[in-house]
Amino acid sequence: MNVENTSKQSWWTRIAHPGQFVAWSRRLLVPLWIATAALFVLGLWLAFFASPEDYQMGDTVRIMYVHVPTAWLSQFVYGVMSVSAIGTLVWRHPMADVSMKAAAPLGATFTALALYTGALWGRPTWGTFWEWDGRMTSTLVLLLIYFGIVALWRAFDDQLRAARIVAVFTLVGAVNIPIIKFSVDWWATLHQPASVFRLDGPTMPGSILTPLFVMVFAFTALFLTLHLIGMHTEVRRRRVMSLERRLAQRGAA
Amino acid sequence: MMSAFTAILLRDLKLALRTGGDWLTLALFFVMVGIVVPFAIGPDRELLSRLAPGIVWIAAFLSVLLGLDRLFRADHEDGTLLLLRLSDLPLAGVVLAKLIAHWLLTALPLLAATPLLAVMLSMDPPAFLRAVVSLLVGTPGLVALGTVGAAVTVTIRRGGLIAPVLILPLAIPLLIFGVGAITTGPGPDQSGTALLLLAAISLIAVAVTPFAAALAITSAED
Amino acid sequence: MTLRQGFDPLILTATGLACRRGERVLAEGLEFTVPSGGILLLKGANGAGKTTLLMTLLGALRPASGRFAFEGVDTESAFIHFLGHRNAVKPHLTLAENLAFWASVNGGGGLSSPAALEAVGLGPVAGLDAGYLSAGQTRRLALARLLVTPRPVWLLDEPTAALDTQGEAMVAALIDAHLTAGGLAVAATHLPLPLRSARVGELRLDP
Amino acid sequence: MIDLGPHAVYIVWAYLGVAVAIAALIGFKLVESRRLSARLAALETAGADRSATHP
Repeated sequence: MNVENTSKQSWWTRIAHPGQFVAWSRRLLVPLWIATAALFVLGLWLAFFASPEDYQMGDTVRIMYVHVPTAWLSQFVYGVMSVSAIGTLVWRHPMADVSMKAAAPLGATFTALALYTGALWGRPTWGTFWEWDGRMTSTLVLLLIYFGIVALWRAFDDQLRAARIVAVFTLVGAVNIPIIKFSVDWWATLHQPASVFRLDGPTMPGSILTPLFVMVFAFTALFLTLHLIGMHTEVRRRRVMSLERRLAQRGAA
Repeated sequence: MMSAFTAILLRDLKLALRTGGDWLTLALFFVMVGIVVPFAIGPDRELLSRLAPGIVWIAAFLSVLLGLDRLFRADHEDGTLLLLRLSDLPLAGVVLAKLIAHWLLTALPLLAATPLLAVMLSMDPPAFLRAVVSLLVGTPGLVALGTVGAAVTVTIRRGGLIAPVLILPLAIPLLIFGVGAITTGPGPDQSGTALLLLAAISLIAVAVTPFAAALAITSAED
Repeated sequence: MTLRQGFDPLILTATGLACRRGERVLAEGLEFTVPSGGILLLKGANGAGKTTLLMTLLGALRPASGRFAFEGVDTESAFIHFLGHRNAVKPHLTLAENLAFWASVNGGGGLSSPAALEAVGLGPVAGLDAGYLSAGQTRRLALARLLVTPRPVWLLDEPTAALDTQGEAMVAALIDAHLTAGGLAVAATHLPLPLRSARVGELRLDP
Repeated sequence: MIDLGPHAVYIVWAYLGVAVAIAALIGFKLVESRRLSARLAALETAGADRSATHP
């Protein structure tokens, strides 16, 4: 048995050391905020004034401009969490823990919004707020997984230990998500007549695609900004906890 | 190594049979869930036999979730789990042995109790057979996912509450194909396909679980 | 009650070792060597990190910094016995069954389970459920586990906890026999152990 | 404002809901960040003069 200390002197780890990470990534915040705001202004202008109504979906196509980005984020955030989970498990990187923890509530929010906008879009097009269709159902299951992860984080007192365990669960979830998606699709087609309107029918014209992409970028920028703030907050929270613990020890001595 | 594996398996069985009751309670719970449903939806035989596959699986689902907490907690609390890490058997092997023991102790009693439910829910004999096969194929996957949940929450004092919440969404594919393997709808018979898919998912879960759970247990102490 | 098997010479060295438990670093800058036939006694107040150091040595925790190594032993297979606060005794199994379980998990090769029970003074109650034992007797049963499988390294956390004077003498005799056979041990203790072995080191941990 | 057609109410509600949720999210994140920064600053000054007592 030979245990080497993991050296903390490499430039990469130094850059990503929690305190230093906050110091250098702070400078990114203002540009990120500006980019987010600009993209949202542009996206909303395109969505409401520059885009025509779709010949098939009518004005409800405008709901797509918030539905698609949130639906995209619901999966993108899980991807971010999974990559961070690998970072936690393989490299034991402290910032990966922080990134994982900061992403979970954001992912849950965006997934909930995707369901909400999906329901509001479904009402005029399908005539119902909720349809047990493959897409919506698997998004719902994803939301439940997000809730589970948030609950798991909150159940641990020691956040360092929690990180690796949550990482294991996040990856188990990541393996499961395609299976869930597939099974729910199978289930939905089995139980449903095929007459339901499907989005993937007509190809979308460029006049819809442009605002859609701008909105996707806007929401992604928003996520990145909030994620960075969340990571900073989490680093500070850990620092506060270790300082308080030290104070308590000094007080006890 | 093999002897360590069987020793853990046999010890878990011996402990469960000797302390008695737990596995019987689970079977009882399984039957009770099935019996309660008719009270909730009315004694309509037609409706009941149509809902029976779903009821059987939900009952199995809940029973397995209920028994999860026993899987690692006792061994963690008395230090056995830590010592098992110092043996030549890899921790994944320990988990697999405990998984098999747990399946024998939770799923087999359920299978034995299925005829009772079949009668009460007025399932016809072919449906009953399909239900038994479906449970036989699907419960290993269910127990495997539960093992991950139990491993992830083993150091949390309130873990018994949180493990089912974590595992439920992940187990939805098992539920879908488990019920699908029993139901023969009005359309073309899909139950064969469903059974194959159920077996595939169950197999994946059993194969991946020991490693994931072992990783969670090692991390829990660190 | 002697362990006849001899162990190959081995040595435990630690340089600049720091231990942590979760977010807390508990002991820093530890330097020690323990050779075959030697025992290192860990002293220090509650919360000084004695248990954490033992957990680090057995590989359950990663050191915060520094390194340690067991040299001269095949590290591929299990070679460490750990006696922790928790005794890992199942109350619903008999004493003999408890021991037999550990013998088949760990590979046996040492004393037979009746002989091991005899060695810790529990021979007459071998067929009883372990749940009937007192705290001290349970501790003895946990010690018997170390005897059914010979392993060169013993990591002991308060081995005399819950034991009376006679029990302490027994623990000391077992450790002495282990050291004579060429094993090594690291033990966290509050009380002095009546050891006869000459190679006793002491490490004081401060919180 | 352009004409939103017969389903205006759903469109408005969708955008309104998303806007409210995101505003709440941003607000919560900012407040949390402020609060922890302040707490950290307080602790660091308290730690610096070593006269701090257990909070």
